[in-house]
Amino acid sequence: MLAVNNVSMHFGGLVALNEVSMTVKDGEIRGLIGPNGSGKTTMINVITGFYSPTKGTVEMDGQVISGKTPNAVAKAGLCRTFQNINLFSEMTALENVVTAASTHQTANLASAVFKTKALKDQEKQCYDRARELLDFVGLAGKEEIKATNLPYGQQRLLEIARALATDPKLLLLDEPVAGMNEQESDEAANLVHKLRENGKTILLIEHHMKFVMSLCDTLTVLNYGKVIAEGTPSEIQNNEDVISIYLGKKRGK
Amino acid sequence: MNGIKKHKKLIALVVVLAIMIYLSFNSYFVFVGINALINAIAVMGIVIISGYAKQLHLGQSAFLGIGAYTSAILMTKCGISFWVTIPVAMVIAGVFGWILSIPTLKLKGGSYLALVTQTFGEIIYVLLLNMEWLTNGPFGITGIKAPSVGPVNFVHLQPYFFLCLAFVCIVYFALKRIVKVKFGRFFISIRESEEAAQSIGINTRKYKMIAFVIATAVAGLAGVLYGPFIGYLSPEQFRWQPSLILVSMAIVGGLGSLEGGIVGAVILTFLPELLRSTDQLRMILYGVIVILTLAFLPDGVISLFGKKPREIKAMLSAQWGILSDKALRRKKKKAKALK
Amino acid sequence: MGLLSLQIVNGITIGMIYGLAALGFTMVYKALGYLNFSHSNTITIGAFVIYTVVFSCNIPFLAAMPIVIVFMLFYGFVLEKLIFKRFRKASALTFMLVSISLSTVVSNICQLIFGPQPRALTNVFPNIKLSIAGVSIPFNNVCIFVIAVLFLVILQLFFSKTKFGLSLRLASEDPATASLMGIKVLNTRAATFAITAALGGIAGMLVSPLYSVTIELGSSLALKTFIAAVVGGLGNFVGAVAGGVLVGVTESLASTYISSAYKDLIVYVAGIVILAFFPYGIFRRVKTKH
Amino acid sequence: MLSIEHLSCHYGVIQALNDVTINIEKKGIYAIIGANGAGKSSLINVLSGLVPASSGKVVFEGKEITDLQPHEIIKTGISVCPEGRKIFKSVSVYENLLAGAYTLKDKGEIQKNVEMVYEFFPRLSERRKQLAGTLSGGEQQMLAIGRALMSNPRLLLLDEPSMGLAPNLIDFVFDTVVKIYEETELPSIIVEQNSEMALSIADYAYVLEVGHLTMEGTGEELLASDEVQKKYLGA
Amino acid sequence: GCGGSDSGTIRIGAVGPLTGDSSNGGTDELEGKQLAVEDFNAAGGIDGKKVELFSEDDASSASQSASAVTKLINQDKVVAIIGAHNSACTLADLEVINKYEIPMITPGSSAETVLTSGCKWISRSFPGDGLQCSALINYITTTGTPKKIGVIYSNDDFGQGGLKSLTAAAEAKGLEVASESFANEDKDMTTQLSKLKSENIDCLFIWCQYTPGALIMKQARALDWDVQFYSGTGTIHEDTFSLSDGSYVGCINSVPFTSTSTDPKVQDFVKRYEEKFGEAPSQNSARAYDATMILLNAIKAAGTTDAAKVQEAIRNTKDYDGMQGNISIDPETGEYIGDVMIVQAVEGNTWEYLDSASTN
Ligand SMILES: Nc1ncnc2c1ncn2[C@@H]1O[C@H](COP(=O)(O)OP(=O)(O)OP(=O)(O)O)[C@@H](O)[C@H]1O
Ligand SMILES: Nc1ncnc2c1ncn2[C@@H]1O[C@H](COP(=O)(O)OP(=O)(O)OP(=O)(O)O)[C@@H](O)[C@H]1O
Ligand SMILES: [Mg+2]
Ligand SMILES: [Mg+2]
Repeated sequence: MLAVNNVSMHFGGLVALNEVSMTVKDGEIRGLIGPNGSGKTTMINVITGFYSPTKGTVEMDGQVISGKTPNAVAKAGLCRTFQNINLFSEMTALENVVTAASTHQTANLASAVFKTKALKDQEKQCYDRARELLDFVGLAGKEEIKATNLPYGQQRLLEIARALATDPKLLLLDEPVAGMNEQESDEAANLVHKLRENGKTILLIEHHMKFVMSLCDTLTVLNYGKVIAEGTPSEIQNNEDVISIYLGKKRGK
Repeated sequence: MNGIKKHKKLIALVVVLAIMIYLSFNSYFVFVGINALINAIAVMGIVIISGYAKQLHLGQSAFLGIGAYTSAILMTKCGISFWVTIPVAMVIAGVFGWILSIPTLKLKGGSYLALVTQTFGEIIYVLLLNMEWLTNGPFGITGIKAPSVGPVNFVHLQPYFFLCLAFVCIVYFALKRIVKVKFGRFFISIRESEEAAQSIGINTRKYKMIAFVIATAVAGLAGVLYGPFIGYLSPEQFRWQPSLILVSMAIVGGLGSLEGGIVGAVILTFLPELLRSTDQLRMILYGVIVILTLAFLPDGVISLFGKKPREIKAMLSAQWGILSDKALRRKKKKAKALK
Repeated sequence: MGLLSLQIVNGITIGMIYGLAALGFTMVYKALGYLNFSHSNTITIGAFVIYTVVFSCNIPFLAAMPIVIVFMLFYGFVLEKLIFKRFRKASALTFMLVSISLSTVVSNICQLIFGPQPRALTNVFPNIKLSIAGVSIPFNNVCIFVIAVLFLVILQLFFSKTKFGLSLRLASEDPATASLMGIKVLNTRAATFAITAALGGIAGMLVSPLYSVTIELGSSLALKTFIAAVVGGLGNFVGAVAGGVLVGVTESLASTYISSAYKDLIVYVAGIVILAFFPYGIFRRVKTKH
Repeated sequence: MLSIEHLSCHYGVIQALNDVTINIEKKGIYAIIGANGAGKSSLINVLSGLVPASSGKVVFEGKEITDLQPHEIIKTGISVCPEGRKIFKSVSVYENLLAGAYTLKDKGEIQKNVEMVYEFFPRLSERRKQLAGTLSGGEQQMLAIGRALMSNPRLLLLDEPSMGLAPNLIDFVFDTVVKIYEETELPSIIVEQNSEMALSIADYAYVLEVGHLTMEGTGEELLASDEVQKKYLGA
Repeated sequence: GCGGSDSGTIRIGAVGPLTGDSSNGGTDELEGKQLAVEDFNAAGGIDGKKVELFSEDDASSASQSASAVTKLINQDKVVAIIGAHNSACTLADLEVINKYEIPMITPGSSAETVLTSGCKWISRSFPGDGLQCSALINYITTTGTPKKIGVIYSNDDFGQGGLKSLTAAAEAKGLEVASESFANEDKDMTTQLSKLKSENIDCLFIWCQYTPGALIMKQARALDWDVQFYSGTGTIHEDTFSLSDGSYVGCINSVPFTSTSTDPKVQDFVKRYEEKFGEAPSQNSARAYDATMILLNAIKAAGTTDAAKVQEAIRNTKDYDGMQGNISIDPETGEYIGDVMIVQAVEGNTWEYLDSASTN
């Protein structure tokens, strides 16, 4: 589904990604881990069009998407969440999701001014879909609360719901359980499982090892912008390099 | 039904105001009233661009100028009907708005936008001033006449007032419908977080442009109405000072809603006229009142609407607490007492 | 002596005045992250106050300067304590509008106090002319040049090297966290307004002998000053002065070779085009958010 | 050393802290755990002066600090690493550290502290000239902790220092806190979501639930408690 | 035009800039109007009725001016209006007075278009650009043999009006014209002056208000350029001497009034004006004084406050002996018929009479 080919990303003299290649298969949950500053977020930024890579290409279902604008990439079926929560904070939870859902509307200004039937129908669909998604991520009943006023963990869930509303094929999650407690992160793990069952492909970054190891099919490990290991969670957990630079002794086996 | 219910207050207000003015038969008040309505149209444009999409716009009166001049030139030089000039002027103002939007797309800070929009307004001013063959330069265009339809002659102030009122309503309801559906949501999403908006597939550039075009086309309409109202156009009338006044109207009324824009336009158009008797103090008082309004009603005068006196009192005193740094002073006092 | 080089020198001379005025403007932005449109008042007030001090108290110009600077420091301080402080949590837009309204109030108060007539402040600078490349430049302009560059260096060092300068930058970015570091945010704000008012006042004092003392002295410089500061990159002192010179030279050349009626238009268009390509001004590093 | 008596705080009508009393006598590492929205950060914010207490009082080293402003509190020796890092993005790493030492006068001392931070976090030393806003999440967290150490504090408040850190770094940060305590006897109060880690290094810990203090005990005691196991360790 | 005399007074309106950019001109005018009303009332008013002056500020803005005039007519019920100062403001007012059919007389708007725009209710009480410019051009061609004149003008209604009239008059005499403009915000006109200097002109016309005019003179002399200055009413002001740092001396102006005139009638006016307002009357004050007097005499002559009659009486003004000399109004166009002097600024902040032209 997604292919990253020899991508490099330079910031001035700093090489944040160095000739990285990886592929994500249809329907898998892929984990991207690595020490702080190893280039994981940069990778998501490159894939979703927020940065255009210094070198290399990103392909989605055989089509090159690197170099396109973020909104064009989103239209191609990729949607992301942000490491530092990035909601439309003055909107209610429902409005956040409706906004994302209405990116599929075909309405133009004239149909808005004359309130056409087609538009009314589309509007209704968007609202229904949004409610459904809020329910799905477990935010039923919070529709009318302003996004900023939601607790931290729920804000993360809302971001996922908003991303889902664009109907992405590939969902990219940047540290979805940061700031959540154990119980909440278990719930989030369940959610991700359900998503996969609904046919979504997922690429996620997370430092929470219990979450990552229990959830991912494959892990890719970045260090200093290079892929240093790839494999199943158990392979990675036993990889000496990964233990020494990332996991630490306590967590390695 | 629901729509009418929601706007019940506003409709009632407008009707009452209109009847009052009509009954008063004081041409001077009607004159100022027309001015307020024309401003209200232009200010609603600012609400769209600055309130919804958070793109600062300090050049709105230039677009009023474009609309007014387009219509006046077409009427006086080509003999085209007033009604036909309305869409033409709106399109031309919109095209200029689109041009203005291009350099603003990349700008991040409001300060940079302030410069570009204000300067753009000055560019229009210099053009109006110097393209004498078209605009008659600093002497301007005289003799712009309002049309008459059947027995109604819009040259008279009262009928013209109702014509403008009708246009305010049309613009209000059209814009209201636009902001209620995806356009409004997308504009707000740009305001809240451009990155997040892009991440869900919103073409933020396109929607910023749309916001600019709507705002400026609406200003063009206001300009068309302004021409026959004053009857004389000169470039000075469309410089940055009136633009700033239009922005003040939007903020004083309440930048977050179209209703706020209308309220602000009415208040700030009447205010300097009501202050006429204070002579030299007029502009000082005007400025002080604007500052005080901003201080006590950060969300605009519209935030008073629909509230009970008790709630208003609570709101104002809470705001006074913030303004006077009550908490801070209390803390300081206590700290001192301890020492 | 060709017309071209003559006009370039003329442009630079005007440009330094824009640059000097732009320094204060850009400093408020750097220290607060806001634009203060009432900054142009300080130029007018500086001019009127020195005029008053020189003529009604019969004090020589140079001796009057420190008095005026103290006055301007006080003016900026009071304005902050009285008004701007209350809007420190307001949105940038509201703050801007407050400063615009304040500017109306202050300039009308000035008119009430000083009256609408222009005044002449003559014979304060020695009537020497310096000849550069065959163009003679009045001593007054040379002073402006020197002082603008001097302030530029001082401000640059002040902000990048001193602890107080750092605290201003921190307080502008995040007042709450700055206070956690031990920075007295309210004091830094008051200091910022005081210093920028003094800068504006100094600009006013220096240009008033060159021009005349009028109510609209500051506001007539405002837009070009604004363009200078923005094109140079808001918050950048070198940029402000360089931007000023750029505006001055463009204006001068456009007036000579294209049309004096369209010179402002050309400056404006150039300003917008530059911003379209350098969204943060020519002299500013592009900041990327993480 | 630090005593918090009947402390409450409100945001408008929301009560975030309700009659919290904590008494810390001897130096050590203290942990505060609790679910999202339990009021942990609010407690830190009241201690650091950012949020006013609505009732109760806080006494640090015999001096009441309840109504002091943030810039006065840091002078009493309490230093904070705030939630969400709150580093200054538009200035360099080095200048962020200088900001942390704002209350110090002696240049040599400041330099010594900078070196100490660089020693704890060599990564920051590599990036000293970089704008802090372009650091990775983890690097920013290191900077925030480093900055809090710069003012020679006598009490360190850490609000979720492990958020967004790589696993080995989490170990490292907690080890560092312990090390700092062992080397400099700098006591700290850690607020954490990662309850297991926090409890494992804490000498003594408190549990907050919707603004109330519901449990307290030594780290081991709480780790062993069924309730804590169920609620906070996801067992 | 109805009412106006019910309450036992005759109400007249005044509009002009009291705040904003041209407020110094507007304030002078208002003082002139006030003194005229005072004098007129002291002399008995109209059939025992006193005259009352209602003044409104237009802040030099055309739309505010229209609004002010609408108020004067509808609220204050004035019989006639004196104003406005800026040509653009007067042009906007014309639309209003045309609608309500109220006479207006302007003491300050010099542009030709003010009278040619087709409004029948406006008259002018001082020499407009056309008269001033032809007088000046006549003067330079009779006293010398210039080939090319230079013009520096403010890019607004006032300056461009002057440029048009100057160019017309100069071309009629076969002179070449080189012109440069400046914006009203400009403070440094060295660039434009340098360019004009390089064009080998024989004399320089400065067509703008006195504040920028004085700067231009000062800056031209700073370029070591000793060209002869010419100017119109705009730069005639006592302050021009000090503002230009003495560079004004030698400049030749066209003007209808100077406060240094030896005419005893003018001297008396100057004295009383100084007593009342603490400064000598500028030509703006004198023009406004004359305009007010012409209007009040017209109302008296008409014997009624009926607008049409008053307007007719204004237009039929003949040989009114005012501060600007002997004034009549052209019944057809409403244009000032009278004298314009050519004077030269000399040391001692005063002017020397050189010549005069007249349309009488
Ligand atoms: N816009 C930028 N300009 C300069 N350097 C940058 C920029 N963005 C990222 N970097 C640098 O690139 C490196 C990789 O950053 P990135 O955010 O991808 O790390 P990460 O793997 O997501 O780390 P973390 O787990 O801490 O979030 C870091 O060293 C960071 O400082
Ligand atoms: N500025 C604020 N305005 C209004 N309510 C607030 C504010 N800050 C916090 N709250 C509310 O106060 C309560 C306690 O918040 P606090 O941030 O102290 O929780 P916390 O324990 O730190 O949670 P987390 O683990 O998510 O950081 C929550 O209900 C929160 O919604
Ligand atoms: Mg990251
Ligand atoms: Mg917290």
